[in-house]
Amino acid sequence: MAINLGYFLKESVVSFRRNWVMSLGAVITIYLSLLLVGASVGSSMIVSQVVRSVEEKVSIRVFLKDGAAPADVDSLQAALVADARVKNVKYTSKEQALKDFGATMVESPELVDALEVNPLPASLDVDLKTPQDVNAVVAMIKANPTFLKVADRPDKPEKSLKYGQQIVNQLFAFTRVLRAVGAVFIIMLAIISLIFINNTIRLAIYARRKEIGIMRLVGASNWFIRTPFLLEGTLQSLLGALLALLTLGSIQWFVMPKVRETISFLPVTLSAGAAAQISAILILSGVVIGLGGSAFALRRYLKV
Amino acid sequence: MAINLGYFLKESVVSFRRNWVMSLGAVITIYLSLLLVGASVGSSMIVSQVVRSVEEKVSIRVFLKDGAAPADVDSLQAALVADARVKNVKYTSKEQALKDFGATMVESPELVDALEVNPLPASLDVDLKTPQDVNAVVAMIKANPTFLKVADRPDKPEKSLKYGQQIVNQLFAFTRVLRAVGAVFIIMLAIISLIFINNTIRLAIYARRKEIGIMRLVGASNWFIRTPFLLEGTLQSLLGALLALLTLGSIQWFVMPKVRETISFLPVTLSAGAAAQISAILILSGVVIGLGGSAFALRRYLKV
Amino acid sequence: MISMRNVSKVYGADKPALGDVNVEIEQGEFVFLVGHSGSGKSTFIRLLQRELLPSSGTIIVAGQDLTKMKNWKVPFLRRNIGCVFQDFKLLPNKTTYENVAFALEVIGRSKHVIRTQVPEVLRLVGLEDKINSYPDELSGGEQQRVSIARAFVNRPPLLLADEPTGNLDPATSLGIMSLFSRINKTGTTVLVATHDREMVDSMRKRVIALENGVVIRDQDRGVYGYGD
Amino acid sequence: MISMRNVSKVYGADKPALGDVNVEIEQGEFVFLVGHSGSGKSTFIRLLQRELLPSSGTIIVAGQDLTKMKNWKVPFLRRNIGCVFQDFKLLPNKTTYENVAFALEVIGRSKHVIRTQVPEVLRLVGLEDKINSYPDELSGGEQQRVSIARAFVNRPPLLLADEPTGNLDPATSLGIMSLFSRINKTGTTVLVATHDREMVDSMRKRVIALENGVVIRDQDRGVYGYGD
Ligand SMILES: Nc1ncnc2c1ncn2[C@@H]1O[C@H](COP(=O)(O)OP(=O)(O)OP(=O)(O)O)[C@@H](O)[C@H]1O
Ligand SMILES: Nc1ncnc2c1ncn2[C@@H]1O[C@H](COP(=O)(O)OP(=O)(O)OP(=O)(O)O)[C@@H](O)[C@H]1O
Ligand SMILES: [Mg+2]
Ligand SMILES: [Mg+2]
Repeated sequence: MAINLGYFLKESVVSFRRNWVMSLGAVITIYLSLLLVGASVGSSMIVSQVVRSVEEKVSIRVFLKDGAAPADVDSLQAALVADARVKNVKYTSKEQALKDFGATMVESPELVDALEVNPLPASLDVDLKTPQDVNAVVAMIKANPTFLKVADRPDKPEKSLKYGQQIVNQLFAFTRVLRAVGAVFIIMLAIISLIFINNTIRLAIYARRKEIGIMRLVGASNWFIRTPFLLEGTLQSLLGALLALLTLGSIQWFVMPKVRETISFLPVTLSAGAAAQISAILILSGVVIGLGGSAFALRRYLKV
Repeated sequence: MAINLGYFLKESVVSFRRNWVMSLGAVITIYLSLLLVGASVGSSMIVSQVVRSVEEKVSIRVFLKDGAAPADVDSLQAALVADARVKNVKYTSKEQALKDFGATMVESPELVDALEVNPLPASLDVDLKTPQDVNAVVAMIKANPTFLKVADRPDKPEKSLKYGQQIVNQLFAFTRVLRAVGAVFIIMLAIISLIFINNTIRLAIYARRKEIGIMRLVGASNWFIRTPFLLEGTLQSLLGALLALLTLGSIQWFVMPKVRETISFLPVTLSAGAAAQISAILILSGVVIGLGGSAFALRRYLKV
Repeated sequence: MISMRNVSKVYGADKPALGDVNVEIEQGEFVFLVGHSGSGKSTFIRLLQRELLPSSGTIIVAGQDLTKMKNWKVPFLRRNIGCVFQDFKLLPNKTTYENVAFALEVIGRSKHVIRTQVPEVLRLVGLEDKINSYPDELSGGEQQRVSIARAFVNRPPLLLADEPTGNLDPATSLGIMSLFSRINKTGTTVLVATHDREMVDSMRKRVIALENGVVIRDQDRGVYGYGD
Repeated sequence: MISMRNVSKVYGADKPALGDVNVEIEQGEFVFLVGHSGSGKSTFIRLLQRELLPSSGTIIVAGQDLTKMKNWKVPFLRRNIGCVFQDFKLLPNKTTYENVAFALEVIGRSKHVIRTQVPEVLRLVGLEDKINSYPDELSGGEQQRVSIARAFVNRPPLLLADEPTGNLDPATSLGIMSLFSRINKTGTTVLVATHDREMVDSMRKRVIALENGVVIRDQDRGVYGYGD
């Protein structure tokens, strides 16, 4: 049987025009659904970036006692650098520590000037690849024998380690909830959108079930009936996806710069790569949903 | 003409059953739309509560010079308390300031011990009713003549006021964006939901336009045709709203306690009053949307 | 009862479906409307129901000028006109009983009246067995009879029937026609568009013949009269 | 061509619409199916098209047992059966031309064939003026003729017609019947369910009469034959 693609294309375009109430309904539904999903995925990408940038500030500071042997310090540093979870380790001398401290005390620099000895210890600052590893790395350091040798207060090892225990735990608890809520929300939205779209397509095909019945009675095979409907569904979905893309694009180009201006201290950008990814997802899911939804809705009415 | 409510009720219930494909479609759409809107309003209420709790931590600290006359300090305090924007003003003595500072330096208490004189100034801590007023109140204080008399560093008045200028501005910029995004999102969601619901109702009525035409030809007046459709639409909406309420209720009762456990440090609760408010909004908008949507969709097919 | 003056109806930019029709029908008359397929019979009937407005001319039904009638008054007009539609126009989600009852519910008849009159009328058209069937569970002729039952269940003063026996066998057709005849004897004006030559010829009522939208014959005690 | 053996069809729990029907129709025959409204004619035709499956019995059409036929083969069966439906079954979103063309597109005919055959067939049924009208812009009889045109445009070996002249005037009916007769002469088997007594009586073909779903008469060169 010669598959006459031209015939089917013409057929679906004509049907799109003649059933425009239904078609428009479907396009609007798909457009808004994909817009919602796209906007949510984009926002969650931005939020997760912001969250990461905050999390990244988590680091571990190991305070060293004044007379620690440089060899021991070096060996501890080497041990830390060797750990797969550690990004880098920086040594801060006593002098540097006091200077840094003075810089944070802008309002009362007298305090630093009033000091006669330097009470601040030297330290190793450990940055992590994955901030969430902080507790594991702290445990690893505590178990390290060299650490006990160089620690500022070997009697109370935990006092020689600073990593904002409480804040870190709160922060991670919070970002964990934030991520979970975001994921649940996007999944929910995606499912809801699917239901909406499926619903709309189903209603549109339900409204034309008599037509389908007639086609079958005139001897049209299932694929002959199905193809124009599927093409039409795909057409609708593509149109919806395209509109959603346009809208999201204009948000990315016109609204986001404004937002970025207002809160320049947070990295609220969506990279071109991520945007392209979202676009691809939208277009793809548009097509899949249109095709799948139509095929699914048609099944009921295509039993001979 | 006797309005036979019984007849219309029976009629709409029967029609609901006989057109169940369409009815179910409408109920699902309304359910999910209201669920989305309800969940978003609830979340944004919680977020705005969290944001407020963070903002509330903003306060102004006025540093006093060591020899400030108590009468002047009292007069400044009185002037501040008299300001409508100020919630309360607390005096912190030099000694208290040093003690507080020592407490924050748990890791290096040696620093405080090493001091020979107390370099910290006394201060007045000003809490505000509306955190956003901070810049205005700062300006007011700067303009106050007593302030110049008692300020720690009258040569540089801004050095005598600490209110985390940069952080405060960042925080407010951030919360402003957060609120704006939340509001835009909810409004968008509400509009999209409205479009979805209207769309679905329109499709359902479009599929029955022939029926409406027949009713008109048999002499049914517009209100006679309309009433069962409106009742049916309202029925569908109420059902959808109820389902949405049930779902949101179970989230509030079963999911929220878990979340609260995880991030107990943030006030992520929704008061019973707010929940009741959301419920009322959902039910009401359900009815309004169902009635309005049906009435709107019917208009086209009710021209005689 | 019915008065059409210089009535034309043009659908598209085509040749008119009805052109300059002048017809007067008195109260209590029984009139056949005949003509080839596409000659304008259904258009004629739909104009009387104000389903359509004429392109020009005036139509007066029961003393009311349809071309000037307010929209909200139309349902009241239609309640006084029983109509058998060529394509039946049954409500697909209502049973036979409910379809017929609908015509009574529309005019606010009580449940009691409905419960006695509907079965009675369905018995007259021979559908007492099909009371709870939906239209798509009925044969063509059965659907047609539901449409007939609905048209006269509320005893309207004017009965329009468009091809009411097209799907009925001669015996049933005869029954329906004698029913129309009886209804006509109670004072109801009856207008029947039909192709049933046997029927027209045997009943010898007034016959209006249309051809391409024009009245070519208006004859009392006439016959179907196409010599083929 | 057609062989029905002990065929019954029960719709609900009601009395059967067809009960124990035995009919053999040879290739090239011309058969009228008559009977009162609701006697089972449409059911008979819908069984042959496999729109319905019988409750019991076997139906063989063109050598194929319909009761055992695979679902995917049904469209191929139907392409060999032209059918005029009692309720026309036109596609509402297609014009006259497109509705008729659809029957050719379904079997994969080329554009060229479609463009020559469709207007030709529409001319035969007298619809050359209505090529671009949608079904709801056509009169009842015009819709019926579109359905007729669609049924034989692809020259099927079997033509089923359910009440094909119910909405047509006697002249047009005669034209359609002589068309069927001509089609029959080319070897096509023709089965026509009808109420048109004049037609049946004048053509003197084989007549199968149904009454309450039972074949009460099967007569060569028969007449409509209800004495009312
Ligand atoms: N909605 C419409 N739009 C355009 N043309 C129409 C419309 N309705 C009817 N026509 C045309 O008007 C003419 C008269 O139609 P009408 O239905 O009145 O014929 P009729 O006498 O009832 O025919 P039949 O006996 O076949 O039912 C026909 O040619 C038809 O094609
Ligand atoms: N889908 C269905 N469900 C239930 N009963 C049905 C269904 N279709 C038909 N019937 C019943 O079966 C019987 C035969 O119907 P059928 O349509 O075959 O009659 P017919 O001979 O074509 O009548 P007509 O001349 O009026 O068209 C009728 O009594 C009808 O009510
Ligand atoms: Mg007509
Ligand atoms: Mg039939």
